Amino acid sequence: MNVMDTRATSAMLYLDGVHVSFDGFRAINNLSLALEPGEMRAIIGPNGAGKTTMMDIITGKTKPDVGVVLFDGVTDLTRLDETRIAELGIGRKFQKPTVFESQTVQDNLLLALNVDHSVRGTLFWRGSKAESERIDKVLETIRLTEARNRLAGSLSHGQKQWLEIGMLLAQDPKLLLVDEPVAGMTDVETHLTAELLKEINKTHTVMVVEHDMTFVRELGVKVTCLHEGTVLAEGSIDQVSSNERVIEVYLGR
Amino acid sequence: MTPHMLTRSLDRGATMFLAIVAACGILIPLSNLLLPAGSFFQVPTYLVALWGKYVCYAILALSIDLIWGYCGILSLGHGAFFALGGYAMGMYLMRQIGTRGVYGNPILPDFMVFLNYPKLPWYWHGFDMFWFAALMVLLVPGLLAFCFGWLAFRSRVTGVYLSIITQAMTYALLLAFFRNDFGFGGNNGLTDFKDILGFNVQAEGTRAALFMLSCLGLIVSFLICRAVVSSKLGKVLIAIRDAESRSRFFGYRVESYKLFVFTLSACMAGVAGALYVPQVGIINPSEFAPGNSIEAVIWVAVGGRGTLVGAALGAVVVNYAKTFFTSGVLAPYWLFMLGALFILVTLLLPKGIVGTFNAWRESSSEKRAAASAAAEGGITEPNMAE
Amino acid sequence: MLTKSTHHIAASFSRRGMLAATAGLVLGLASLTGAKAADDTIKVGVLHSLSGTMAISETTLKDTILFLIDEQNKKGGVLGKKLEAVVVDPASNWPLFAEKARELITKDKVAVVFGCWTSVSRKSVLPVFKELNNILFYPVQYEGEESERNVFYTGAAPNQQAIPAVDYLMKDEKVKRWVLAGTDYVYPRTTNKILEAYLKSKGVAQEDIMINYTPFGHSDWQTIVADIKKFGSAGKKTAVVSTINGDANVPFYKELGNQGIKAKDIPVVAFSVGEEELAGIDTKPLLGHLAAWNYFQSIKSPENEKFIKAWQAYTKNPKRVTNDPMEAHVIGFDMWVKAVEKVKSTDPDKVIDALPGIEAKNLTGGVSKMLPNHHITKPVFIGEIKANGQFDVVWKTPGLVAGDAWSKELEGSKDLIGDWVGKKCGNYNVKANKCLGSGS
Amino acid sequence: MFLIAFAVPAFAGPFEDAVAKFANDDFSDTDEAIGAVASSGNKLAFPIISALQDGRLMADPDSKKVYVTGSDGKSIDAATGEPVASVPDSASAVRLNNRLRRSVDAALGSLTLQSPDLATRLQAAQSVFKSHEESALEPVDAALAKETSKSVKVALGEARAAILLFKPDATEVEKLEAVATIRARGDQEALALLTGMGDQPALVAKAAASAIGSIQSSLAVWSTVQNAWYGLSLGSVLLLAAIGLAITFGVMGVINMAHGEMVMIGAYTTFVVQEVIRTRYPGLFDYSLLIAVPLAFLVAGAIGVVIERGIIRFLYGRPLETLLATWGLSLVLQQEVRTMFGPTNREVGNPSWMSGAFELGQITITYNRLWILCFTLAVFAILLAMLRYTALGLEMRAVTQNRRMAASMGIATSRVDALTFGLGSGIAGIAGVALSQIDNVSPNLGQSYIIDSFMVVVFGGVGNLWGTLVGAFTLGIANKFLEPVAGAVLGKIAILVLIILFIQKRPRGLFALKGRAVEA
Repeated sequence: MNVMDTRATSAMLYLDGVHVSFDGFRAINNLSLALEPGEMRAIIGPNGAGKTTMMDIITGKTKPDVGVVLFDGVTDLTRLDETRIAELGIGRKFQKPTVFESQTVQDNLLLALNVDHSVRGTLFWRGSKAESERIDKVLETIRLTEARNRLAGSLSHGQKQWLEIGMLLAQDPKLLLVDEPVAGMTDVETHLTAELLKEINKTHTVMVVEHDMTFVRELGVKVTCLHEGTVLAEGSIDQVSSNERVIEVYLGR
Repeated sequence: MTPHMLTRSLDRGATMFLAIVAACGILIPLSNLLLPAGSFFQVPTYLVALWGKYVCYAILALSIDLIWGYCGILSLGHGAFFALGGYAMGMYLMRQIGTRGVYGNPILPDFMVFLNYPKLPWYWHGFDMFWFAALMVLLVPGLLAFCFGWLAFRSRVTGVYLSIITQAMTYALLLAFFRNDFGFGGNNGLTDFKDILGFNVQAEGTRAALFMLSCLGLIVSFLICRAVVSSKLGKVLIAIRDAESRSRFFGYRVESYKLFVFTLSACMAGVAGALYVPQVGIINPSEFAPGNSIEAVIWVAVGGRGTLVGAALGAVVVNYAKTFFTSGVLAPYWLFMLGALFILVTLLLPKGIVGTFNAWRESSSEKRAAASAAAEGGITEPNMAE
Repeated sequence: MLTKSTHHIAASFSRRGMLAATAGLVLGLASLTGAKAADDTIKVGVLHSLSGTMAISETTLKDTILFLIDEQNKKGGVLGKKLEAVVVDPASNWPLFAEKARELITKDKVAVVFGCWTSVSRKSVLPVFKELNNILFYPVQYEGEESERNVFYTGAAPNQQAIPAVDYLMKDEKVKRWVLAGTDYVYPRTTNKILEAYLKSKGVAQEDIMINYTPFGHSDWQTIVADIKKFGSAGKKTAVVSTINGDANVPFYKELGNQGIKAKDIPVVAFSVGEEELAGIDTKPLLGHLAAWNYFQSIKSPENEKFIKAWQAYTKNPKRVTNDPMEAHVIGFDMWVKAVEKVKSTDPDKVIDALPGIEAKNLTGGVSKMLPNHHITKPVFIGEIKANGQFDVVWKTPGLVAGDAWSKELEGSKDLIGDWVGKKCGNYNVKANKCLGSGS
Repeated sequence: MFLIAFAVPAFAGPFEDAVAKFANDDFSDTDEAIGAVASSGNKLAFPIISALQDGRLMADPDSKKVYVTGSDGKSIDAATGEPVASVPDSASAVRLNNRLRRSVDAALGSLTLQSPDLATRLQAAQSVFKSHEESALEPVDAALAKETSKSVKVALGEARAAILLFKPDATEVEKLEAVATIRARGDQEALALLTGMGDQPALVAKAAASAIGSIQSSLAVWSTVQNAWYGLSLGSVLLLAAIGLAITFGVMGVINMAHGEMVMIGAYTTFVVQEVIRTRYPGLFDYSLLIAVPLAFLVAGAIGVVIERGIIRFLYGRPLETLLATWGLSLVLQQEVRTMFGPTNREVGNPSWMSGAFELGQITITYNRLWILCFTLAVFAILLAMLRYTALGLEMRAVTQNRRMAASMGIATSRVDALTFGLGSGIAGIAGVALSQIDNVSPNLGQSYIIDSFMVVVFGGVGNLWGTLVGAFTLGIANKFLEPVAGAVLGKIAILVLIILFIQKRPRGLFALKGRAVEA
């Protein structure tokens, strides 16, 4: 029903003319952008530029007033709820790291695995070799093998960020939305995170929202700068950071 | 602390709990029936009835803990499901009275005779058969919970709002059942039962049997709850409790999970009510009073939210305190004690009795935990390998 | 699912521990029964709510029994033994009533219980008293339709309150049009059914009877009072027969007063409003509204004056009022004492058989008698509310009225009688000449 | 003196015999006596009957003598008018019942039709209208001839018409006029009169029927207005009970189950104030509420602050635990009040300006309801103003919107919390003062309002005072329009079900805040 007959665009994610306003305040204002499959895109912009709201729209948490939001060129996301969108293969990492604090690291990953998520499925679930291997692998990737049996709540801030990214890996979506992954990380952690994201990007399409310019620079990918809910500039980090308006509203002189 | 330790300690508690319940379920009736009355170890009948009541409350507490402790749904209307189950059983017991009612009417219960009902209301039909009543005990609360939950969870009514409307639900039912036109005996409710499945409800043997049944009911519902919470579904429930939208973004249909566990717990509450009625000998609208539901929630809080053993324990402890304080010199002050208990527990024992106890023993065995943690490997799935 | 861990545990921790634990528990249970009835005293159970919604009415009755026991002990107790009150608080919670009754009888071994106010509490304890064969004295006016071997009803049956009141209004006030307003529970329901049947038998037309029910503690009476006003303006003399339950009365009368419904226009006769309830209202606007009881504090009789004096001294409160259910307890207590002294024993069976026929002075100058149907004879008074919150008796039955357990007006019960002396049956059908149900 | 009065033998005439009847203490004798005395034309008739009305007519059953005790304490012999030194102790006030009160009114009515005082004349005309006894016709006509005041003229006219309607030998013309007059009056009493008149000549009957029809239809219209008014007044009560909760629950997010008990405490404060006034300064009684309001606010507010400091502040962020703790608290407070003031109702009187009612068109508006409505709106306005314009209000909003930020900007958040909770509780206390005027003051008072209050706040939308206002009045009016149709109980049930369904549509109430702030 919500699949269009012809593939409208080649893009993995395609937003066009999207508007949202909360009692008068225009959070998103005629926003349009496209992510090609396999691409990694960095989104920058001052606070209140609408970065998180954009992610809310893509993941179905917020419905746009008007505008097109296409996933994989065929699916209209504005008509679906979070669960359905997640099932389609869009994973999201929150601005503030959100993990299941009262459960262990590996249970967090277990919950994230994209296996049968129905009530019956989980009620009669049996552990399988394949699943435990996947989890071990992810634990490797996010360097939390040691901490697998610790409660997620007892992890350090950086570890939580990683765990959440790890959960996305376990979920293995087509498109990852990553909101401020390195907020509050040490330089070392930041560097490692950048590596991690590049690694992930080999197999997934990724959208990263981040303030940390050195980090964005390190990613070395196409950058979109949002301002007041609309695209201000787009291009390589150098082009964008040399853009007059961007400097004015965001980077400052 | 490792999940392994956690489940181990929980399991020891659980097994211990089950063992004690089973033992009571056997020893108390036996001592009541076999030992000579008045001998020191003989448990008098009134205590059997009393503890039977506690056990039913324990089942109710379990059902509340299942949704509140593990899924974060605070229902302030669970008394409604309890009462509905009770009414279903009560209607069966009323139909069993037959011609022994004061008016000797073979079909109509007494209250219908003196409010001169021409004939039995349609919804009373079938309750003369035990199997039907037993079915209704599960069906009626289950159905109500399903419809209510389907509406509420789908439109994402959560937290306080949910609590308040569950309260509205039970309050509405309270008013409805008060009405004599409603055909359930109004304020007096259903009472003066004669026998159940042909056994006199007041006979000591029947009481003993009912007590055993209640204990059995407690054991079964405990096992069901254990099965649910220790399955992966249990983890999902906790995930929903701790970060609802996060679990949505992982593709879990939160509403279906909530609906499942809410309905299950309503059925359990219904069973509790059905076991409760023949033992206390009356069911009436006051069981719907919002106060009762809140009190039931408090049992869980006292015992330890999120620990099944705690919930059951809390129910027994609080009600025992109530029994104890409401007689003798303390009678005028018992409300102070009850109130104080609630305040102190929430302030000083936020984890409840069992929760605090677990925390203590875990912290004390931190070292061994770490040690065994190293040894552990693979997905820890307690009780899964069979 | 648990099996693995169970085995593992069962192996792990000792069987002994478990047994010990349960044994301990059972022990604990057994020790609960510890309380033994002391032989030098006779225990009297008091089963009235001291907390919750009914405390408002029942606490006074608890004090009354304590007062009566105190007085009796001053006279040397009963059978040379002192009386000892055992007070419990069923907390306005009906199942708790049953539990507490059981506790009083089995654990405290009381010889008799004075208690209950609402019908539902009585219904809830009834099976307990039957099963454990003990005695309950029930002091409140109620809907009738009951006569149990173990219960003695010292309050008014409908024919000792409702019907005389209606008769008075018909004769003296020439009332032609009736509003039957009540709280929606069994007492008003039954009473109104009886009254409806009675009025029709007196030729009152259906359209001249308005029946209205409200929930417990109903507090917004604007609409209903307005309806009464409207109903009353049909050119016929109208009266309200109120079976509204305690708590809801204050707002009801306040609304009546404020909407200017004067007693001389539309009198209200109430069956559940006594001195206690009026203590909570400013009665000036209510001057002339009526209540029907078997006792009023204002009644001039030596017994009454003596009682009031002693009571106010006992409660150390010179303003403390007395009311009808208190008198019922006074009569009931006196009857029980007499019966016990008659059979020289507190054994329930003996006392139950001895009670019918026992006579006791009531506080209004008459002598009430326990009847075979376990109800008593009482005078009926109609009192007008005075400005000081007391009642001015405007009418009384010439003699004492015998309480009917079963209403002649109701289809289901017109052929029933209660007779625990001859027939040994609470619901004997005189037409079929047999004891119905399990009534015997 | 007394001896003399006794010695003089009262020579027996009809008047004296009638007066003597008062001493029989028999209602029907008294009734006859009233009739006879009133129609006797004796100058003592008025003093006797008015004395009878206010219980100053003393009768001595033994000597069958009757005395009128003046309000000044002086007494006269009712039969002769001779002053007497003292009334014998055996004499007691002649008793009345409702039937007699009506005869007294009727009698006084015809006796006072020409009294110099306008109000008395008006009242007299009214009571003649009620009793419409034929005997009153001449006095009425006489009075009409002399009467100057317009309003009294109308009243007399109506009284006259009423009499004529029931006068068997009145001409058809007279009766038709009468019907017209009554029809013009057009209220329920008029209706009662017209429906009550027995069989009449065809024309009259027809006129009466049409009059009845028109009156009924106009009354029907008025009854909707009446319902609306009842709805408003019920709404105001709900609002009053809920406003405090809108602060503690709505603004702070604290589920205060002891809110109802705060209301109760307010009511008991009123009771205490009135007790003191009754015993010490009876003159101040009419001001008792004015004194009680600030006191109730302070008492309940203070208790609120203590609760917040003692319990709630440890439970922030755990709304459900708060619910349980405050529930326990409510139990304690109830029982505390029960032990302090006893379990029975306490009398809280209505000051004169709060009792009674007035007619607006064909609807009755009771003063206490009216005042409560005004009072509620005033409280609401003040609260709104203080939240918007005072420093405390600003701080409150700051703290509730972003606690950390507020703290970092140097706002003493804990102090603000305490004050906010105190404010909410204080307002609940004020509500108690008002509710004590319409409901009973008992330890259970709070319980009956807590659920409704929560419904109102949730329905209106948490965190929005306007929502609470609209919610309260919506529920109130809906309830009052449902009640006549469905009855009180079903009406309430219907409302609850509606709320449950409504919450499904708008999970955050009528006026929900939107945007990320809420959802996060």
